Amino acid sequence: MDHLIDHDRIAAAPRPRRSLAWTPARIGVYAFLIVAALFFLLPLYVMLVTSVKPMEEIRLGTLFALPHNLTLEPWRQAWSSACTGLECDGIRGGFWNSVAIVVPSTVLSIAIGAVNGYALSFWRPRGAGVLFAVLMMGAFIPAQVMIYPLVRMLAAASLFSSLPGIIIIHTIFGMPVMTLLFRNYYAALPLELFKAARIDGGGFWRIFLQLMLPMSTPVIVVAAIMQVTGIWNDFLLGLVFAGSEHLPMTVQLNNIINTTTGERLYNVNMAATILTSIVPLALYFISGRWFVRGIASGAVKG
Amino acid sequence: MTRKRQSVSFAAYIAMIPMALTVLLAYLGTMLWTARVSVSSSRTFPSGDFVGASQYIRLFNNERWLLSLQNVAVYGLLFIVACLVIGFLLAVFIDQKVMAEGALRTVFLYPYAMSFVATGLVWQWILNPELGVQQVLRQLGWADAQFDWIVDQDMAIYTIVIATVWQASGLVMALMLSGLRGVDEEIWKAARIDGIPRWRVYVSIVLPMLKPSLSTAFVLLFVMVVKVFDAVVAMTQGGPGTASEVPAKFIMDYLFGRANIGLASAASIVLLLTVLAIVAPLYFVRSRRAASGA
Amino acid sequence: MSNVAIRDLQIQLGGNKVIESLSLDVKAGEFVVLLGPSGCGKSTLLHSIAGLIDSAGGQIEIGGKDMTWADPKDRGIALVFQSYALYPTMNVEANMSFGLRISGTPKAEIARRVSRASEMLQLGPLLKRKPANLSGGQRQRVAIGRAIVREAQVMLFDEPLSNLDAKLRTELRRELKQLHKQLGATMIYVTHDQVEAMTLAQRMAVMKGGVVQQFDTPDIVYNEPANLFVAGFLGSPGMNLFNGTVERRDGGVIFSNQHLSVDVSGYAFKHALTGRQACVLGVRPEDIDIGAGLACASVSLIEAMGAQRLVWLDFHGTQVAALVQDQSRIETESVIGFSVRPQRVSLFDSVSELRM
Amino acid sequence: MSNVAIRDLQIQLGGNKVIESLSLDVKAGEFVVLLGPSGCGKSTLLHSIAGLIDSAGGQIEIGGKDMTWADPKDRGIALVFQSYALYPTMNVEANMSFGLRISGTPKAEIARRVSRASEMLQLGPLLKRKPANLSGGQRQRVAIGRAIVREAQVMLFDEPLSNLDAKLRTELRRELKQLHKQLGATMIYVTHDQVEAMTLAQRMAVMKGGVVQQFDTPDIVYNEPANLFVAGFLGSPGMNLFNGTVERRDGGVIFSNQHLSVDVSGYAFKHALTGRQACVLGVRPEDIDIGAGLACASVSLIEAMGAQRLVWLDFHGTQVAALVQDQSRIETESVIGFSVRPQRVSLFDSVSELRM
Amino acid sequence: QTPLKATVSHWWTSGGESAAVKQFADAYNKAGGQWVDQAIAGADQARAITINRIVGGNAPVAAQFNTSLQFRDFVEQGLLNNVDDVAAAGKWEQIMPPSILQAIKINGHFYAAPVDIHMPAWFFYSKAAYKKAGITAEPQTWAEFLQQLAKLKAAGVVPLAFGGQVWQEKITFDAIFAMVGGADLYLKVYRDRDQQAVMSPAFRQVLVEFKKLKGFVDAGSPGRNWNDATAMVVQGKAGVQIMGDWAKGEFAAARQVAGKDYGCFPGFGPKAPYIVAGDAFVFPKTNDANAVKAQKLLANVMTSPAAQVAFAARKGAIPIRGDVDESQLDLCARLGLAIMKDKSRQLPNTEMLASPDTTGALQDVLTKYWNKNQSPEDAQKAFSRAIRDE
Ligand SMILES: Nc1ncnc2c1ncn2[C@@H]1O[C@H](COP(=O)(O)OP(=O)(O)OP(=O)(O)O)[C@@H](O)[C@H]1O
Ligand SMILES: Nc1ncnc2c1ncn2[C@@H]1O[C@H](COP(=O)(O)OP(=O)(O)OP(=O)(O)O)[C@@H](O)[C@H]1O
Ligand SMILES: [Mg+2]
Ligand SMILES: [Mg+2]
Repeated sequence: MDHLIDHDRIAAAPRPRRSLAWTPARIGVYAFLIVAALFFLLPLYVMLVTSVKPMEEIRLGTLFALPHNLTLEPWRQAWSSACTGLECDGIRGGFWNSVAIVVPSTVLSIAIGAVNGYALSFWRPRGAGVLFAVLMMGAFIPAQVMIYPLVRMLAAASLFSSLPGIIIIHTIFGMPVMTLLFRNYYAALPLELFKAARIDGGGFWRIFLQLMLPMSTPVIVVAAIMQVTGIWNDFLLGLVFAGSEHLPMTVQLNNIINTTTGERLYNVNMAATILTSIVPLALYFISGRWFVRGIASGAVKG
Repeated sequence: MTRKRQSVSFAAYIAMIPMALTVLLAYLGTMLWTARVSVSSSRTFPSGDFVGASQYIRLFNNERWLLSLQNVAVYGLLFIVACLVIGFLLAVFIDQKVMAEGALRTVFLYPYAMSFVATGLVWQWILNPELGVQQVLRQLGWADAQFDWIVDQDMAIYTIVIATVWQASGLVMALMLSGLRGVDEEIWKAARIDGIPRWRVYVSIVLPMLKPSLSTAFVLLFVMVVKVFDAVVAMTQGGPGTASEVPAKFIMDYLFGRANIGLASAASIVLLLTVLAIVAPLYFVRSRRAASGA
Repeated sequence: MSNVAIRDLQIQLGGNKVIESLSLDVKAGEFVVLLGPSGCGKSTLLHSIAGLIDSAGGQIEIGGKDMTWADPKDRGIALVFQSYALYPTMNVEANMSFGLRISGTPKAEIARRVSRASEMLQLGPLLKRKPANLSGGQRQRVAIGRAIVREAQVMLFDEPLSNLDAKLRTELRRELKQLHKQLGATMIYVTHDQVEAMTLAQRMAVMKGGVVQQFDTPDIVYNEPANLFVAGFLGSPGMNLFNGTVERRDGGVIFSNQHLSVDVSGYAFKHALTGRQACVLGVRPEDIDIGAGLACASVSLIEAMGAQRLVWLDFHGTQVAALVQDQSRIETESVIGFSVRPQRVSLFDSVSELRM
Repeated sequence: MSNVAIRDLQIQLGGNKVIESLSLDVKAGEFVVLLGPSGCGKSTLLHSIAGLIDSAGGQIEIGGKDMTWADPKDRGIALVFQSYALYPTMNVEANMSFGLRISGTPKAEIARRVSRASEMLQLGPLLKRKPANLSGGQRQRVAIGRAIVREAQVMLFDEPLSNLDAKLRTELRRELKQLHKQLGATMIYVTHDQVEAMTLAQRMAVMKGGVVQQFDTPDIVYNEPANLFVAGFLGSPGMNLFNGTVERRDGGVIFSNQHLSVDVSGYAFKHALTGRQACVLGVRPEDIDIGAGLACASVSLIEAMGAQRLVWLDFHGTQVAALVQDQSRIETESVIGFSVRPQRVSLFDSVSELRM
Repeated sequence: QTPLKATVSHWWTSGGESAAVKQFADAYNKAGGQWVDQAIAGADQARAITINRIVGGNAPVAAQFNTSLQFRDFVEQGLLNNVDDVAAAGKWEQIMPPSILQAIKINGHFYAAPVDIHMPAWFFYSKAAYKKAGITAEPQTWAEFLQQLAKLKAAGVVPLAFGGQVWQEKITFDAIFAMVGGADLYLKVYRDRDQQAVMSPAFRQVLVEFKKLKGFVDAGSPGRNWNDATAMVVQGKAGVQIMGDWAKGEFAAARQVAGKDYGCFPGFGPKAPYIVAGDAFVFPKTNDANAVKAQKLLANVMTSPAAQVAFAARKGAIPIRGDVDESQLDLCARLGLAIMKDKSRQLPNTEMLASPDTTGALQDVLTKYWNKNQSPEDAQKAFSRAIRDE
């Protein structure tokens, strides 16, 4: 009897990888993920559908319906011929400006945030705690309230309306959250690693660059997601501080979408929005492989 | 307190300079500036006069302001809880070595990349009783389907919660995921031996280990709550009536549209103090606990 | 009371074939010790018995049932991790009781088991501490406690006492033996401490490179190692080995080489000796008598070890270790005679390295 | 070649006073072993010497300079962590060479030192692996390697061999001793392995609860323990202890209690004995002779330990351990006579617990 | 000679608006200037940017504002150049409607060049919907209008296409206020801040009548954008929309023609008040002589008749001056232009009479009254407080 049961078990046991078996729990996991994904995708579906409908169809108010006359004209228009004031070049115009703002701002704000977080969790210089507390308070002031004094400061430093100016501004606004992000991440790492590196003679920068930074990939990914998205989608700060030669892509986007009294082309708006989001979306997709598993693995017994 | 280590590297102080400058000039500076403006009669431009607390008095006589505070409290509570719960769940489920992990992660994260100027409009449509879900349900034959929160005085604020949770929970997921990936594999093994159901491991072991990630997420969401603006403007414009007004919108209205930066500054200061009143005790409790080493 | 039977187990980790084909039959209620050099796959084996590592082939049977693909929690096992793997956010008590609380064990029962384990492991004053605030040895004790309270059918210990002081180690060794008797559980125990291995094991398995070299009672493994590797590995230091030849001569059997000749007539050959054969003679340090003998060597080093001394002799270029019990005077650099106790030697085939 | 002098060191961790007032003087180039029960503060002491834990009081002098507040990297030390603390993102080679690369050591020199250490530690094939893919013992070896390559003035080892097999351990022990000679570095070494302690130490410090109990050569610590704690702690098992009284009688000095009487006339009392005094007599298991003697006890347990056997005797309710070297037949439950070698006993004051 | 470079900041970003502003740019370029466009969507946003650019020392040569009190603070801070000589040369005093003049002439100086007039409270109706409801004529009184709404409702169309956003509510209210309360009461309340007038039964009646409209809007109205409401009229789903003349752009985009597919009337009867609003450009202070020249040239070009009519035609507005070629304008605009000739019918909109702050406060009061069950009396009180609050 035992014998038979054993055989059954062996036969029934999925041979290769147990973890991929279709257990009820796994089905539940997929069910949840699929339902959640559908909910998350619903607005995107509406946006996509709207973006390929002619305005006549949109006016009908059949939101979820697939387009009768599918048209890519809105996409073309959004990309290359939508008007913002005199210019009718679509949103492509500011693309490189946006890149020129996003790349250095993201790198700088992440770098400073990481250094701050690292210093705060491992070195704790005198007074840093107080600075950090004030910084965190600052995160709660509406950015718009800060614009006026910042304009005056940057103007005094002759940085107003310049690329360095807007990069500094993004770094300033990103600092509280970036610092917090890295501080908390580093606080969870085993202290022994830091101690070992100190014994190895590592100074402040060495330990940071060669030990901590390589261990920070998951959090750097998150930080990059936040900063790239935030800075890429910002237009107010860009508009105020970047100067007219460096206006980011979103200024055009906003101009296309945000008209008050002019006619509104929803299909073009949606296409423009999706187009503008392509860069952050690409980042999200690419970032996946940097979410590595098991950072602390093998470092410390605990 | 014991004696402090004297050997904190000089480099550590150098490294803090950008932060110190930012804090002193940008943050402390603007905070003081804002405080100063809030006791002046400034309109479009800051003026140097002193009018005492009159802006504050006016502020607290303003029904819309009081309503905004009330709204943001309700909104904040729901938003933070929902985002944390959903974000955590998503992270956990994605962490089950599922297929198409990358695609799913992107699906949950993409709303974060979209400007609310457009997605807010879409949400407005979806929630609109004449266009959106309610209409679809009715067309499907469910004649008295009722989903008209967005036009309902009492429910409008919840629609803001739905849309902003949709937008932000992906970010929480990413944060949690980065925390989850830092949990040592051996801990999982130990829990499997102990026969602890996976969900229980998450709740009792992993979640406490994710405290740093959680607290980051919490602060982030809290900041979003205090600053919530785009979604409201795009979806309800604070309406119907003033049912979904929020402080940030109040401040923005007075800052620009209504050209009264004195009142806007007073509101900012009040908002900041409110946040402090909420955060300070949490912070205090935490640092106390950390100091006692338990 | 479950047996553990492993058949043709194969395990791959990160591209390395860590275990190629391993079989091991542990009887129900038996206490088996695993010995082997660092990195030979002991932890891997324990983890795969526990179901934490998927096997690439072979079968694992626990308590008569095929458990190759069963969930760890269904295998009725407990495991002490070499790296402890304590739950960092829980205090000692919670670390120990968590599994029980989950399985719905009654409160009183939990309290009983935890208090018993913590008494046995002297963890009483530490119950409310978090792992980060414990010393290495204390963490290890908590890890043991967590396994013990499970009172599982099969208990796996991965070097559970390596960070403890000798006194505590002796005590715990005794307690574990006691526990084994009491629970009747099957125990598989990895250790590098030979005293531990010898005293605890009913049988011990010596592994090398993922392969079991010998699996037998400690006495037999110690006194009659199955091959050269086991001979050299066990004991500290291991057997002294001399290359030479063995042949039937003058009515007896003689091992000899250039400098040494030992009469091994009493040796129990597995297969009858035919002619002259190249072989290796092994003899333990404690089976070398110093002071008298035909062979002469110079003393190169003396290591005091409390009750006894380890004398290293330079015998024509090879180091020979001899364990000396008495307090007689021996000086380094002096030349001294020694002899091998012929009834205590082992002989190995030079080519196959197996016991003759 | 730096000495390490610690004066009145006080250390608090998370509210616990781990070390209250500890002084220790390690001479330049000396090899000192720290012994003590789990949780007594050994790791804490090493970490504070290394400058990783701030002291709450006292002074640490290294190489004649006050280093109490110096930066770890300026102390000229190397440290093997009990918990390894390997850098998870670096492979074995990078883990070892990190410190050297930081200090700007020439490439060739780095390569030389790393290859030497990895040879000594048998890490050759693992150089390109990350810590997560190593076994416990392999990780420990990498941790040792990381310290060794630094060739520091003062080297601190926190149980560096606990996860290694006996063979490797013996080898490494020898290599470390070699290294010590070669580098002439001062070494402070925590271990629980008494053989290691005995063979390596020039002097050893026995700690308990953050206090040094005895600091002397291994021989003296083993044979003339300064107090009851040291007597019981060292040896495995420790000294057998008998309560009784000692008095001058019949021209000799006699220790006696209800069941036992030992002539300790040859004992070197520190202070002249006056009258009759309550005391504890301690004797090591190897100094108990079995088979003949006035005292009788029943054999309760025999532990085989390879070369010898540990016989546990039930002597009027107390367990007495005796180490038996020969192969004579002893059976459990049998009653047997034993005697204590009077020239090898230690006597302790019952009250102060100090050696008399 | 290098062309006079003029950076012009404005918030006209949609296709139709772009076409309109192009007329100005072309005219300016033709006149020897070089127009550098700085379009920023969103009126509030655009003004905020202008403020900050001025503060940061990077002011545009000209910046758009509404013809209102919005730029009064700039004048008081001495941040604007006046264009008195252009105004004098162009005889602005004579050709422009008084309500406009009132807004741009501060302390005797002209600080802005008005460029268009919007009437924010037109009534647009769908001819198809009216036909369906059996209505044949435009209403001549408020009561008649209410009856028509009822008929539309009975016919199964949404009577009033309404966007429930504060500014749309405010526009609608002002329309009703002007119609039902009359110009006198309107001015007493908005211009003179007459508390008695606010507390009067007449004003109460205005509130009551306003709220009656609530019965004629659909459930989806809250939060609806104005153009979505217009779309309802375009499709005949709704009967009437009260909206500014820019709504014509949406009709045009749907290829509907005024008078044929939809109708427009600015009020009830031939004497109905005509609310005036509009856009103007101000000229931030600068010491650069060329910039000052550019500012003057701009003011001149933008107010010139040809540019005016070309602009207004595309913008859906009416020109600030009557002496233009009307043929380019549509039916509604021509109607408006005709009405503008009768100064007595003109009413300034609230932005011209009250500070942005006060206007905002009034919006708050109205939106509450519209959306909540507030009694007219309470609304009156709130209204009076908001007006007093300066
Ligand atoms: N961070 C901490 N907070 C509070 N107590 C601590 C902390 N770290 C260690 N301790 C306590 O201090 C004492 C000494 O710890 P230490 O690690 O020095 O012991 P040890 O002698 O190295 O022990 P072992 O041999 O077990 O490694 C222990 O009782 C331990 O519980
Ligand atoms: N994740 C992994 N990926 C690749 N190789 C691994 C991995 N884990 C372990 N190994 C290798 O597998 C072999 C067996 O490892 P295991 O941990 O079982 O050794 P062990 O016998 O327990 O050694 P020790 O006594 O040192 O703990 C080792 O050589 C190790 O380097
Ligand atoms: Mg192992
Ligand atoms: Mg320790």
